[in-house]
Amino acid sequence: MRGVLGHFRELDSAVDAITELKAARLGDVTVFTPTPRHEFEVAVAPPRSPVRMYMLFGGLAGCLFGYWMAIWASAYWPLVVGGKAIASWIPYTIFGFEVFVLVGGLSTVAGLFIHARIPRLTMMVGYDPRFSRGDYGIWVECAPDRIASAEALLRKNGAVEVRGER
Amino acid sequence: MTGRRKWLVITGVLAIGVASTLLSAYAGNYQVAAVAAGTTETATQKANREAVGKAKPGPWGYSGASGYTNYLGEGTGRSPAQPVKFPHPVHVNTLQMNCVFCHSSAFKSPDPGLPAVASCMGCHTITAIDRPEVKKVAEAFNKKLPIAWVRVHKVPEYVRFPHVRHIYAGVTCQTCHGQVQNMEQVFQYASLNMGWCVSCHVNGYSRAEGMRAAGYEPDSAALTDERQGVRKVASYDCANCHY
Amino acid sequence: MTKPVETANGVKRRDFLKVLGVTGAATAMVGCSTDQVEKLIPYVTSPDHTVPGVSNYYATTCRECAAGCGIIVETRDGRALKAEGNPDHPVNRGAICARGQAALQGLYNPDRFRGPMLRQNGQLVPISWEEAIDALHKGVDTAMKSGKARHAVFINQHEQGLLHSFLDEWLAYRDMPPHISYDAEAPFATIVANRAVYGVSWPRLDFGAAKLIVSFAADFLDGWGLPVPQQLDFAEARGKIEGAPRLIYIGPRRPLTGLNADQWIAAKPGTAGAIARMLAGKMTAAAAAAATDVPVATLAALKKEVAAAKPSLLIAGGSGPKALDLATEVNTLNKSLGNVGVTVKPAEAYGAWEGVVPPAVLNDVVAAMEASDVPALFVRGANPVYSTPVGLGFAAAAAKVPFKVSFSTVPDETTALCDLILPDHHALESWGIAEPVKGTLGLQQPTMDPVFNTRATADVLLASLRPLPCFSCPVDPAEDKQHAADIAKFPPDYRGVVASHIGGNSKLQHALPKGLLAGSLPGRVVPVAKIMKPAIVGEATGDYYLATYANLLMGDGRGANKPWLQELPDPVTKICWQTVVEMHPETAKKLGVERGDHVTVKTVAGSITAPAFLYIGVRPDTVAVMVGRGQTASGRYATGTGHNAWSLLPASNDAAGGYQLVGVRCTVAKAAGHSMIVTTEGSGRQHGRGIARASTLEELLTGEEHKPHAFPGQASTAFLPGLRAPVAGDAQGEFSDPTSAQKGEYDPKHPSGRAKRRWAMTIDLAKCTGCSACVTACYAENNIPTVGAEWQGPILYPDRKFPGANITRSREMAWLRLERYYEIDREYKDMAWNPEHHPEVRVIPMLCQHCGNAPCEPVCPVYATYHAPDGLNVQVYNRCVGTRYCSNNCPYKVRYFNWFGYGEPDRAQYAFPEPLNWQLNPDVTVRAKGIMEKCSFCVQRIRDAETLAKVQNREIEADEFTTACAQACPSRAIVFGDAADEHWSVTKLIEDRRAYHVFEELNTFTAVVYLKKINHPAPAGVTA
Amino acid sequence: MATIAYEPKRPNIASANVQLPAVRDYEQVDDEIVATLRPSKAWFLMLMTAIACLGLGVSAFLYQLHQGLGVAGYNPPVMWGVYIVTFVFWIGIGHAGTLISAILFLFRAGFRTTIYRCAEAMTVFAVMTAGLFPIIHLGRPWKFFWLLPYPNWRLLWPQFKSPLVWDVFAISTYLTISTTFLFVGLIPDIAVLRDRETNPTRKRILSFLSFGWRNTEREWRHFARAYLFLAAVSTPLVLSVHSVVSFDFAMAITPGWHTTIFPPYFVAGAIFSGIGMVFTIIIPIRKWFRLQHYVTLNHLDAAAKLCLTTSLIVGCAYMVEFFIAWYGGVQVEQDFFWNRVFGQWWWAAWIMLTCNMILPLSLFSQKLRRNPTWLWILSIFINIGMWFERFVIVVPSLSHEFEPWQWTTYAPTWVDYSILLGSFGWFFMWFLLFVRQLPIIAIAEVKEIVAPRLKRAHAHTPDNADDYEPETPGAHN
Repeated sequence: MRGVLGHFRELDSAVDAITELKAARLGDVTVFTPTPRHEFEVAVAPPRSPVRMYMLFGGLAGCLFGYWMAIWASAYWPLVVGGKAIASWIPYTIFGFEVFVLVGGLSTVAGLFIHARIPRLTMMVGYDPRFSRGDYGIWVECAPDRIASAEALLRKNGAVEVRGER
Repeated sequence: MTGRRKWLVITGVLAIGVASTLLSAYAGNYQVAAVAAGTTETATQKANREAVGKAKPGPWGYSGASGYTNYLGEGTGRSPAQPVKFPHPVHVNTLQMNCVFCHSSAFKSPDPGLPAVASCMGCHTITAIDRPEVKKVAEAFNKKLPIAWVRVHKVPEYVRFPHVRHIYAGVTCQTCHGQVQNMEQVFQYASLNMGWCVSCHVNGYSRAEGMRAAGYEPDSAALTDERQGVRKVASYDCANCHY
Repeated sequence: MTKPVETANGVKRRDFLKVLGVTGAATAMVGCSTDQVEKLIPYVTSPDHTVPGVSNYYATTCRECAAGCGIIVETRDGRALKAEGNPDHPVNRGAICARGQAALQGLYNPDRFRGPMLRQNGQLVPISWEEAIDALHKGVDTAMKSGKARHAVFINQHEQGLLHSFLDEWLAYRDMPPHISYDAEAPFATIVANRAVYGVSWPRLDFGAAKLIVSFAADFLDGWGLPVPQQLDFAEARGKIEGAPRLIYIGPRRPLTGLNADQWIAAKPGTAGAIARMLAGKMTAAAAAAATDVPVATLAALKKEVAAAKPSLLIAGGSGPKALDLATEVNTLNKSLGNVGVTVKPAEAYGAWEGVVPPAVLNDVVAAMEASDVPALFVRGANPVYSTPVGLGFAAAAAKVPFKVSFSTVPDETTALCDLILPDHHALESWGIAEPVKGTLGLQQPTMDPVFNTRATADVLLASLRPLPCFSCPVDPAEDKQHAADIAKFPPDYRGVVASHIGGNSKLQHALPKGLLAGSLPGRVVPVAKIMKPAIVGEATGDYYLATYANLLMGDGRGANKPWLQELPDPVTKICWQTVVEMHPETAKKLGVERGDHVTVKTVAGSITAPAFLYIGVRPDTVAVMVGRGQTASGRYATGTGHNAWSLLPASNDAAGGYQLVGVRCTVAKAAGHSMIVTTEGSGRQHGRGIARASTLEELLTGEEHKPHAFPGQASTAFLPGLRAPVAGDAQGEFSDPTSAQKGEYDPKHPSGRAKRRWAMTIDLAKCTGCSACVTACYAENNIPTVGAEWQGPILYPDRKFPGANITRSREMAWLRLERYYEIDREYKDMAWNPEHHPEVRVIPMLCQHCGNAPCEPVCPVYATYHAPDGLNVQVYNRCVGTRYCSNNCPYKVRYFNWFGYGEPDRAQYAFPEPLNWQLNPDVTVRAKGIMEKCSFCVQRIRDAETLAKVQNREIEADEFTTACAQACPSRAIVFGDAADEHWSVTKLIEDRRAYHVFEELNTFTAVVYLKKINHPAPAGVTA
Repeated sequence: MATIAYEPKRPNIASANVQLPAVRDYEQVDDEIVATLRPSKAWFLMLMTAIACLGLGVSAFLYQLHQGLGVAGYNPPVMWGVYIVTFVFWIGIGHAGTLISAILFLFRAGFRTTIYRCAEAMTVFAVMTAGLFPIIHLGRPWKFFWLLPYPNWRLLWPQFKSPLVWDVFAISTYLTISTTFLFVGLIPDIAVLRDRETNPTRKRILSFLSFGWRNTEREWRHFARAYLFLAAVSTPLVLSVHSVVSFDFAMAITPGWHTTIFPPYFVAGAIFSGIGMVFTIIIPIRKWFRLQHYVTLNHLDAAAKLCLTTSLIVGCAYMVEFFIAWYGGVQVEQDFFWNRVFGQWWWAAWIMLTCNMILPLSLFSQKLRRNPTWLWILSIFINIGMWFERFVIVVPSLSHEFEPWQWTTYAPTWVDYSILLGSFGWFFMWFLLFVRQLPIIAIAEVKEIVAPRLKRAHAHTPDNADDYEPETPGAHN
């Protein structure tokens, strides 16, 4: 993996650089930003996050499991309490709901982890601690022959520091 | 750690957790492998069954050979030393004495009863008076001392286990106590835990299986029942045993 | 019975029995204990007829009061477990009172003497029986040699039987006068009047034949006379509904009989005789009204009513100064009204009070003791130091006696004074005989081997005659020979005395199983009390009348060391573990006293300071105090519990020689301090909730039943179905679908057949008197812990260090309780005295209703409570985690929580100190701390019946068994059975027109059905 | 954006539009918030006090465990007492956090940004505290796991119709989800701390906790999605949890419990009490940590409005209860409510009514809404009032039920009080540890509303600079 890391002080310079980098098709662009900004989303134009699907399917599975667990366990050793039906599905909605939230929520987080590729053990290539503070960074992963043009492009857009990394 | 290995480890740990929970949960619930009605016992099943009967307690008082030792400490295989080494095999197998000859209240009381020392002396004033263990008994009798046997099979205080009901239902003693007739020193055969009790109450008792567990061949009536899938089902109501 | 096997290494038979009770080792349920090493110890030699784990039943005679009821004692593995009434016995016909039940706690009393004791240097030290008999021998010898032997005193607790003549013979042999058969509870005026008018000491009172019952201060339902047979007859009479008698009670305080009465005439203490004289026509109504402080109209109506009702039954009780006059007048009235032979039946006399000596005899005794004339004092059973009026000065006088011997089983104030203790067996360990009804003998036999190293008094006395290895006696062969010839007249032991009386051992053996045979006991001439102190009323010494009374539980004090009886609330005041001064709210207001404030009651004889209790059933000019508590040396439960009302009483007798308990003048003053009232009562009125319902015969007959409790918008109060279904209200889902194949055990076709049954109970409130015998029966059957002892209370509450501390926090464990409601519309403290009208009282036993749709069940998170297929609402103790949600959701509030480890022996709160734990029912789990418990409908009895039926290869027969409460009930108000089977009597009773469920608007479909109480208003012609 | 201040001194700011005028750039946010993490002597003192309270509670519990529940002041049939009251109290407190972080997030209420982290941490710790009480109150606490559905050799399962099992599920789900929510939100902030940290050990720990978060646009994109959906799913969860807790009472037939109004009433009460606790915590924090320019008076004003709203709902619910008791015509119910307000329990009921219904009416005054001292005092009253609300629900109902014979009273003992105090010790121990270890204000989210540095445009000026409060320390330019 090899590429160029551009370090920006201002938001609009970084956005401009991304737009140009994308037009130039120099390579994959990774943007570092201390806080999510819509400007980047527009500039990068990524595909929709699939995390919500985790919520949907995890939640559905949880809901079914909640109902199933309550009904199965009640029928496993049928004991009448208070003249209620053995498998009283109305109160068991609570289990359907709670397990839906539990499994749905946890699978959402799992989705976040999977798609955001964390936990990440080796992270420091192309990263600078200043990106969590106030500065923006652009990491262009590109072939060695394009590094120079990428560097130039970044500098042109106002990068205060540009360095190649591998 | 690569991503793939990471997920492998996570799922592996989860799987081991689930498996061990289930194992610990249900170990001891079913110990006599149920022989489905209408089928005959396989060689393995037969070997297992006989091994159980002939098992001896292991060096730590636990019967490794019982085949059902529960390593989670539920007591299966527990075999405390008794004050008098009473040889069940001699009395039952050789002398053909019935269980209720000595445990005489088993069929009329919730309590199976232990023979009074005087009952032992009924024979042992005449026979085998020179054996060291018999001498112990005689000495106790002469001193009017009871013999303090160490309890092997015990259900907790909050469980009512009326022996008489089970005897009247045709359950062989060995179904729960194992083949005591083959045990040099009695050990706890079954886990006696609740799932173990309830399995039989719910799934029913097959007389043929009970007879096999006792170590003899089922009679024809029992075999007929078995072929027809007749099992004696009991109440599994909580207040049957707990009150 | 086998002899105890004492062994070298200390394993005694009773020790190994402890572990032999395998099926139900009565230890607390603390968890699975399979890892513990537990020993199984068999018999050395099997006793005959004994199967381990199977109960044997012995018929014997109850000695807790003079009545001599027949009881059957259940024993298992050598231990007595429960006392039940003997159904064949003519006195109690299968019923038993609370005190009779508690005989077992006398037997297993932890404070009992372990063996003989001798006072050395002021301390009682254990000695051997040889030494003890030697000491007795010497003491008697000294007494004889002193030349005063004819002044020796032997006080025996009055009981029917051969011991009377035996003792007198023995005493005569020792030149001593006949013994004093003492009973502080004997209603002496009535006995003397009965002898005078009817010729027998106690005729049978046939309540059923009467149309009107008038009780002149006779609390015949609670400790007066023969409580059990009286209650049986009364309840049966009331249970007839049509033609049931009306009951009028006359007296200054409204006791249990007064609560059951349809009318209470609150006459001034000791003046009921004026009403009797008025009825006899010897006095005008106006004069009687003036004497009794009762409205003239009331008395005039009474006179009309008595004249109209034929036959009637007038009963005289009373312990005022003129009690004998009253009793004689009333008995004469009965005669003139033609009631004798109809409602009063001298031909069917009870033997209870034959041979009882008037307490006034003690006046002589005290005088003699004061004069140092008495060389020896023997006491057996009775506790005269405590249970005599303090004015008599018994304790001080007895101290002057040089040789004092007690044969009592338990320590008490009298034994604290004695030099030599020769503990007798408890009655349940003894032989004996009684003539409870003329012509019928009731046998008393040991039900188990003696718990402690005790000996029968008769045997001790016999042994003291024999030449022992007597260390100090002079050895003279001639004397010895004479001695031997003399004692040959005596039988070898007391069992022999009994056997020879009925004609030999074989006859005895034959009669023992039933415990009854025809025959009679020798009569006894009752010594006449020579000195009668005149009855003093002390007119000048106070503004209030004092009314002391004894209830059935504490009696004259003999019940005080039995925790069941201490814990059982008094049926009237609902107070336990405490003595209170009962006063009318108006009196309290006048004194500036509130409930619980201490007041000092002072008479000429003494004073006590006790908390005030507002009771609307006592006249404003009277305060009432119960006797029986406040002991100083009667064991751990009695000592320091409550106050001693005997210490208020002057030495004052009525003309018959009985104690004057009522009518002593006293002053009442507010004192410093305040106590919590130890009561189980929350609010004493129903607030219109229709819990205990009542109707009148007229309403029943006309169909215009009183429907006082209309619940707006609720379901109709018509009898709801549900009860008939094996599983009530199983209203939804698979299990309600009759065609479903998946009902499991709830399917009547399931092999267990449980679902075919629906256990249910009816309680007839027309019969129930509120006596609470059922409560004690429940304690005995179900190992219910008592929680009121001081050391069982919350340890670190500085404000709750007194007996009953737990009960002030409502933590009593009674699975069955008696609720007593006054039909009033305000709090007690706001009630004014109205002599014209006294509120109606209703009692209702409240226990788990075993609801078909039980609210407690669905809230339990772990299935610790659920609905069993046979209709029981089951509580599984070992599954309970103690959320207590079930109790919150129980509208009947019948679930009880183990706040402490009452069943755990190593705890301060342990409720069964050795050997009380021997009584624990092995069939019932002893509950550990932190779990909920409640009435189980005696499920152990149901299971036993099922096992028995199975073993005998039959179905359970209708009315084959019943619950402990129903079995004990002396009113026969409780009926238990299978409501799904028409053969059981309960099924018919459920259809009764008086039947109702409590809180049926909650749709709980209860299995306990109450039958309305019936009130008997005054007939139309006589209303004032 | 137009300025909507009508009057500079008495601004009326739309809740969604709360800005941070005194926060100029990202670096300032980092510096000021990281600066709060230095332990101080006062902090240690407070922590020790909390631990001492906890120690007292633990000893009381151990004593109770050994002796039995009888040492607590139970007076049957009052079988539930201080423990359940405190349980519901803490669960209620635990509602504000997720409400603020999830529901207000969905509603785009801007004033949540600076207080949500604090509220969320409070939620987690409050639920952790609450979760102990059902176990403490058990007769056999060592058997609590029987309420969990796990395979066992008894072949028995929990009774799923019991509201207590619903509780187990609702609370454990809530604890899990709110902890997850808190932690997920913390990841980027931990990354900030990691990057600022110089101590290698701490840096390693923080690296581990931040899961290697790199602030890439990809991470932020999935993060935002996940956060949104977690918020979406937490919203019904918040509403459900206290509804389920209210079922503990509403499903029973006990008079005073058996009402259909309980779920909304409890949820409103929970939010009310939660906001109260947020005030109790955030007002000292903003003062001591000098964060008045993050948690501005506008924030407090907006939160106070929410507080007032919920107070009105709760007050309305009280009135409805009385009305229904009268209108329903069930005598048992009428007796009970009379006894609650004018009888045996009048003092508890009036503490409740005063603190929850009457005093919060003061928040109609904007002056008081913007007075942190008053808000703090009021919040203490709200805490007390809400504890008594639960007391009034639990105890008087049980002491005055269907059976007059079993009517009783109730008096807690020192064991109850010690365990109650211990619960505060437990809660504040965790909270104090939290405030000094992790950012009390969400750094990344604050950065979101702070104007970014731009090359072309001028630095962003706040729209409502006039609303800036003079009490804020630091330069105002």
